[in-house]
Amino acid sequence: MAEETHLSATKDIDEKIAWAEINSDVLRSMENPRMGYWLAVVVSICMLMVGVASEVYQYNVGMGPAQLNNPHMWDLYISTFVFWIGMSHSGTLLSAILHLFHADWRKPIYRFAEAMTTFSLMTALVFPIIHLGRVWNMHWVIPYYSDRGIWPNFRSPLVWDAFAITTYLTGSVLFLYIGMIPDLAICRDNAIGWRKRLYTFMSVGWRGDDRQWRNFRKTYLLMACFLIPLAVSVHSIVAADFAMAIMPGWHVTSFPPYFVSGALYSGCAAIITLFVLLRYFFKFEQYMTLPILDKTCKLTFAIAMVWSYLNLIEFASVWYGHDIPAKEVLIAKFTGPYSPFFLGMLFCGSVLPFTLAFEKIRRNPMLLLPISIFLNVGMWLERYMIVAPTLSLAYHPWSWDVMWPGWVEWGIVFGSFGWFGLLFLIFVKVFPSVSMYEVKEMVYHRRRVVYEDAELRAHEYKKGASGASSAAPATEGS
Amino acid sequence: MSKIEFDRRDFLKVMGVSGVAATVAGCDMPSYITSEEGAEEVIPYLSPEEFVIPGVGVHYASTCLQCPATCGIRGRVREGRVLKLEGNPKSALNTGKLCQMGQAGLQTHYNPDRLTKPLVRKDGALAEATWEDALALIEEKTGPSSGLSGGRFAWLTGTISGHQSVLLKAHLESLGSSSHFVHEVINTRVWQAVCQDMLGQSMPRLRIDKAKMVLSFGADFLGTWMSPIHFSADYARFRSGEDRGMLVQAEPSMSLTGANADLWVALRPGTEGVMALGLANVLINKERMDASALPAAALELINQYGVSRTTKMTGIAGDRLIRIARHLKERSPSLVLAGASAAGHVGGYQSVQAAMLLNILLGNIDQTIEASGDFALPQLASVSGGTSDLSRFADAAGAGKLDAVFFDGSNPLFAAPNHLGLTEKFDSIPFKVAFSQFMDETTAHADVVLPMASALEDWGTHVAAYQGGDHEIAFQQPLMEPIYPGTRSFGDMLLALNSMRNPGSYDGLEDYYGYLQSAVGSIPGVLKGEDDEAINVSAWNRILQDGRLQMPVDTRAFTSNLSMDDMDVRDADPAFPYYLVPTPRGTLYDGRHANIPWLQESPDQISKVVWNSWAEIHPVTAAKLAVEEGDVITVTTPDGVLEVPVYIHKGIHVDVVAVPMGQGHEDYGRYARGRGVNPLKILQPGSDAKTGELALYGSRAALAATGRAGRLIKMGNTETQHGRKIVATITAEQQRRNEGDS
Amino acid sequence: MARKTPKKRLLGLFGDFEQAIKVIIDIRQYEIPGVSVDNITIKSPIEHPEIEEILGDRPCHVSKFTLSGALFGLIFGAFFLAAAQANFLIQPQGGKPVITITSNLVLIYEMLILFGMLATFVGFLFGAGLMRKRSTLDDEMISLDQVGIVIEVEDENIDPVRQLFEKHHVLEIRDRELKDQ
Amino acid sequence: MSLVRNFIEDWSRYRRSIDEGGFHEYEHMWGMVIDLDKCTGCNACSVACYAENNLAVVGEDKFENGQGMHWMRIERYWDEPNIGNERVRDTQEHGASFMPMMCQQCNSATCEPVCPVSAAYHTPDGLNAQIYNRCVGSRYCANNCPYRLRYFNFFSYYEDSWPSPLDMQLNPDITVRDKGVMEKCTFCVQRIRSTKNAAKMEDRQVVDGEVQTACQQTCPTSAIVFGDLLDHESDVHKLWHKHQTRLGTTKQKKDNPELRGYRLYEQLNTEPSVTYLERVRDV
Repeated sequence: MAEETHLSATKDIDEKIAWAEINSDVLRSMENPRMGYWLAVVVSICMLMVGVASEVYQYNVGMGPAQLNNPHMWDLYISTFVFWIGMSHSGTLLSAILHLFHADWRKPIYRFAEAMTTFSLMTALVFPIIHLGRVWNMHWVIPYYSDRGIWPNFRSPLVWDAFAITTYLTGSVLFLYIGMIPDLAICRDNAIGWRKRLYTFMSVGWRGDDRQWRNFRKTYLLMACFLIPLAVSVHSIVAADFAMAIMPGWHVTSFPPYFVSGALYSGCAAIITLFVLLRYFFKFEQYMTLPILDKTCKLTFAIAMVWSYLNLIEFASVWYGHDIPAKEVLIAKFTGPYSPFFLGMLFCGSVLPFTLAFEKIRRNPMLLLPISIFLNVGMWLERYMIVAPTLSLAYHPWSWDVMWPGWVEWGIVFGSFGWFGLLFLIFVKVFPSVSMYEVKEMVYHRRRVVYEDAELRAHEYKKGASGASSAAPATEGS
Repeated sequence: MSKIEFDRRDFLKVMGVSGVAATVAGCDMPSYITSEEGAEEVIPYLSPEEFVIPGVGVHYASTCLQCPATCGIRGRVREGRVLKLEGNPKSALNTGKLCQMGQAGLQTHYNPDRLTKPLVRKDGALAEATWEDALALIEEKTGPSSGLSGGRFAWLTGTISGHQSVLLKAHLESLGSSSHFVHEVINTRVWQAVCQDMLGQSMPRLRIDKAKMVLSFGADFLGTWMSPIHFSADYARFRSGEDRGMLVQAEPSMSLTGANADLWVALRPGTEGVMALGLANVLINKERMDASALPAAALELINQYGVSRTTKMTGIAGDRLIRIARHLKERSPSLVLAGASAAGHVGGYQSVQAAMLLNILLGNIDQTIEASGDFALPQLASVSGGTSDLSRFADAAGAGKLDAVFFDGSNPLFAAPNHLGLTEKFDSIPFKVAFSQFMDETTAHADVVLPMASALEDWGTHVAAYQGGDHEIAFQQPLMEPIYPGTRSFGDMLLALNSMRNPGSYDGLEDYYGYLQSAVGSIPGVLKGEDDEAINVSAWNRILQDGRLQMPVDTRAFTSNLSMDDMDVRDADPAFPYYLVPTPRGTLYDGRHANIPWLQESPDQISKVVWNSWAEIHPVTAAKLAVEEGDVITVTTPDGVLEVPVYIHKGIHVDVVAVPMGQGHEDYGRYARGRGVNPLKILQPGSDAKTGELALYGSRAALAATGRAGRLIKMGNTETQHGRKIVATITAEQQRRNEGDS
Repeated sequence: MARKTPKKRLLGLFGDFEQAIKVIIDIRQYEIPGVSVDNITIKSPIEHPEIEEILGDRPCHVSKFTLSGALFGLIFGAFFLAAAQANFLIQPQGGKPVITITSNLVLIYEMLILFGMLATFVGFLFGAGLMRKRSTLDDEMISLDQVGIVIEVEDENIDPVRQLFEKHHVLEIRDRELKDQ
Repeated sequence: MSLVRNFIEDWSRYRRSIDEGGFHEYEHMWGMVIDLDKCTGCNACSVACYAENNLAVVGEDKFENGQGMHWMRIERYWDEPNIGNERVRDTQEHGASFMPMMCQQCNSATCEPVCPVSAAYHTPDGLNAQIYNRCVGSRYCANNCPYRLRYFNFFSYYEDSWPSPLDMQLNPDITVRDKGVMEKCTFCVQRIRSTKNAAKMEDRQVVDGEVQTACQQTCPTSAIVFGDLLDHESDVHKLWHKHQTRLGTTKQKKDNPELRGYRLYEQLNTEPSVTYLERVRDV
């Protein structure tokens, strides 16, 4: 047993796991929800209800109780929208990129990451809708034929948002779904009752033919190729909501890459959070192993550094550019009434990730849980700090105003977490949150392919002769 | 603007028909839309009135009664409702322009807190009554059978003129009384008295447009002083062209006019006259101006106020005084004005006198101060109000000399300082009748409350106290049917009261409209030719269409009776180191507009505060009190305490705390009630010796921080432009170089 | 109606890929009558490109769908937007272009991806032969850990195939009559 | 077919507008001049605007929250203690600087392109118009307005802004806006429309001075001049010409730099139709 733990600490996955065990482990996670699960569902529904109640109130009364006012027309709604959009970038983009690079350690974790993408996108989608003053007319943003010859204004970045988010939602749902079809077939073969019918329908007759696999491989690759530029474009367009405006602090050329990196960052942090939670609650220790966590953390750290750099470069270019209103906004971020949040964002976003430089922390789920949550708090603050200070300070000093969100706004933001949580909770019980067939592939390949992980070699070297026999790369036929 | 494009003759006809409809209909149900007790009834346009074109607005001329200036207005009427007021271009006074109070006349008219039924006090509380009961009660108390006569009866009104004034006087005469108290907090009585005494005319024409320099001692001629809209147009001409005039304003706290001054001087309150004499001293002694026009006594006095003494008393730097004097000499003709802050002191008369003396020294008489002459029909002339009538009224009421008082157009219980003790004295009067549109403080204490038609529902004629150029009678005609059938015209009431006293004397007249028509007809050469019997209807219609009737001006030259009394500057009481200034503003005015939501939400011109009271203090004072903007301070005078949030700016003298008047209503409808504080209440006793006007600016106060943050709701969150080019400024020199031709 | 030589489908289940590969190699090498490599279908729980190589080149048309979808998105996007803008009655003119190429580029880009992805998905459904009625010759173990080989053979040739399967340690063999279409 | 026709028409119009300076296609180009030296900051324009345009009185609490509606607002600035002054003074000795601010009716408006539903658009009159019933309330336009002159209906203000009979005053020529709609100064478009209609009925051109905005009409010092910039005889055109302010530039080229005309935040290339004339101070 000691040997096994040792192995699990160095290898992405234990290649000795039997395929049947993978199936049973994952299928088990989908059944027999425990008390804790129902509790989580109830909590999520309660949170969602707070949001729904706030929205119903807002629908009837107007945007006023949200404390929105003349300069502060957007505030939390749009910042939380950007936050959720950002969250959505983790799964799909990471999954697609890592897929293209054949980084097979993505396999045990990409499914829930993609689900997270889809659900955070569905959460994000709510915000541009409910932030509308006249929600009941939201369909006017959609380009449909009307005999009055009226179309949406295609020049508006908000319309680009509508296009981009629709495309992205379609794409990520397809990507998630296509990747899940073989697993749905497994579920179908093991289910009874309504689940049987559901999985039979959803697995669209997957039998694991070579023809199906061949098309599947190609399709999955093509989808990944589409999704990478799409994901980048989506967040660039979200950035364009701000960058295309002329407001100081928004009209920044580096916003699109800044947003994309921020999105990846918050997505990675969220993956860590969910990783730890799923690993703990579903006892996925064998699949969501510490080395994978370690790799995810390294990736997060790298992205955090990119994000921090883009942050600094933004400050530098504002300072260097000497555009007074933009400079005022920057100074106000550091010294004004919003400074606690701004400094909090810098701490959470740029300082805290340095903890991920330590291997001990990277492999300590209990520590990573709070850290990753704080990273995301930092990323939420980042979005708030993009929206609010610029609105409070722009060209016309007469309209400068500092404003704090009202209860309706908080209620809806709070509710969005419940909505996301609820979707995710339903997902993990209805769909396999670990890709069974790909873990099988991973195990299969690890068994056969000569293990060339330099890290492992080094590790072996350090260990010396003591445990050499068992540490040799496993070969076939064991 | 919806331009009416139908025939002129039709239009005149419309005017006439409308007039008849509005008056003959009297208290009948309005023909189109009526709103009675919240129920709205829309009668479809099956058979609209002949002159009503659905969807087309028609303009009717009338007169604005929002302040005593009596500007001409035109109301846009559509589907029987008046929608918008504009200035009447035919009016020489305001030439088509209107101020915010005038614009808001609509909300006085449509105010949801209007009185709609007569009220009679029963068992200590006002209860609804019928008009018959109310009038019967009035007849019982003041009719011929009541035995009331002589000085036991009084009217207390605001500024009143025209035929209402004639009927009111007739009513007083019928009772054998001469007690007509005319109360107006914001007034120019001291100025009028000085002009009357020194020039022989109380209201000379002030040619701001002709002046090259205006030195104003607290005369807020763009905001509240005399006839602000008229002066604003003059001011625009004064400011344009190569002769762009220079405006210097010296006052304790910045008024709207001060905010537009080239040079604004913070003056210690009460030293306006000292500054004027100091300037005269510099002009005579340094600038060698010819002082032969001045009497010897005045010269002697002037010589006492050398630069150093003036500087010491007023707090103005000596070089600045000399510079202002030099400008005054160079920029001739100039004009020196003295307004409320100069007049509102124990020695107010002398201060205004000193300002007038400066005008004489500078040779402005007949240049920028033109003889105006008296109004051709003195019985119609404006009876200008003042605060001295308030104290006289308080004395009379306190001494139990009054048995019955009628009130109209004034709210003395709101405006009277605590020291007059007016509320108790008022309650001691046995019979008080309020002719009122609103349940204001005075109305709430009345025994009989008669709901009046609004200014836009009523007939009347008005004569401005200050006539801009041509003398004219301003005609007030209804712009729509009365909203509430339960209200009655003030003119009709005056007629009824007169008939009550002298039955039969007004028999031939159906109502006030008829009275007006015949009264105007009796003015020679207006409606009738030399020997015509009948009234020329088209001439009458033309008057109504113009809203103005031009009167011949009998210009009378000034008579000169120069005198000069010494200044009466009081020293500070160390216990009350600050001066309390109750600022008049052209927003809520003296408080009468506090029930208008537009004006409550219209940011104050200086502080930009809405919906509340505030105290203006200088940053130095704020530092002493350790308060920041919005913190609540107490303003204490021996007569009371106010708690009010502060607004800090440099447009105020260091030793002054300014609290605007207008708020602090205990009653007066939903928009006014319980909002802010009323600085008039805590003013100290004291009045100008010559005119008896209350020394509104003469109170001393102590300030203390409460440590609480208050609610100061302001529009805008910045005080400066933060280096942006928002309002750019160039020097007058540059402007004169480039804009010679316009 | 009935065929002259009735055909059968034979499913062999194997414990791992190696055995399945050997079966196919054997089929390729030893020419069992009536059995061609083209008629072999492999059913596996995971994808396995190596086996598919042994099976030889088999067509995959997904990328054609993708290309045509993307092109459609591109062209349709461009025309749709241009048409909508040109016919927009209140489209602002004030000195600005009616058909705004810069913003349309962004939208066309999204349309390209959207239609590209949708076409890919449709192509996948078609190409993989999904969403149609399947033969019941299947086993749940395939989705667990076994590899199946389905061979279409005429009745008389069944036995050699069975022997071949058994030679390579087949776990189970099932057959089904091949019905008429 | 209409597609092609519209496209060709629009395109040729666009090309011409580039060649010929950008404004000739307009029927009118309504513009304004505000003389800051004449403006006394009296607020009459603001109240006139409330009366003309059915602006809601929002009340104390909502005003405090910054949810007020004042299409025409008078801003008051005090002189800065350090910038432009040689010493810090203890009194505000040059008075205040008043700035009447209403929608600048930009010709290159930042609010127009960002509206997702084209509720903010440009009329052939050169007006920056807002279609209330098209507005979905995304509020992007207000966020992108450097002048912060767009006002949003955060509540259904009509419910308690005009207790009866105050509602009888409402101008039937324009709507009362419900919650969720952006609104702003329109240059009194209802007056422009009715005047244009009247002129059309009589088969003539609109004469200068025929259309007056509510603020202009009431302004006691006539500091506001409104009219058609394309009409070379109009006062507003003459004033623009005299002060050498032009449309179509981010920095006015003046023979004489002392001429007072300028447009607010011209450097942002928003092309406002309102020229301000600089305040003048003597001494």
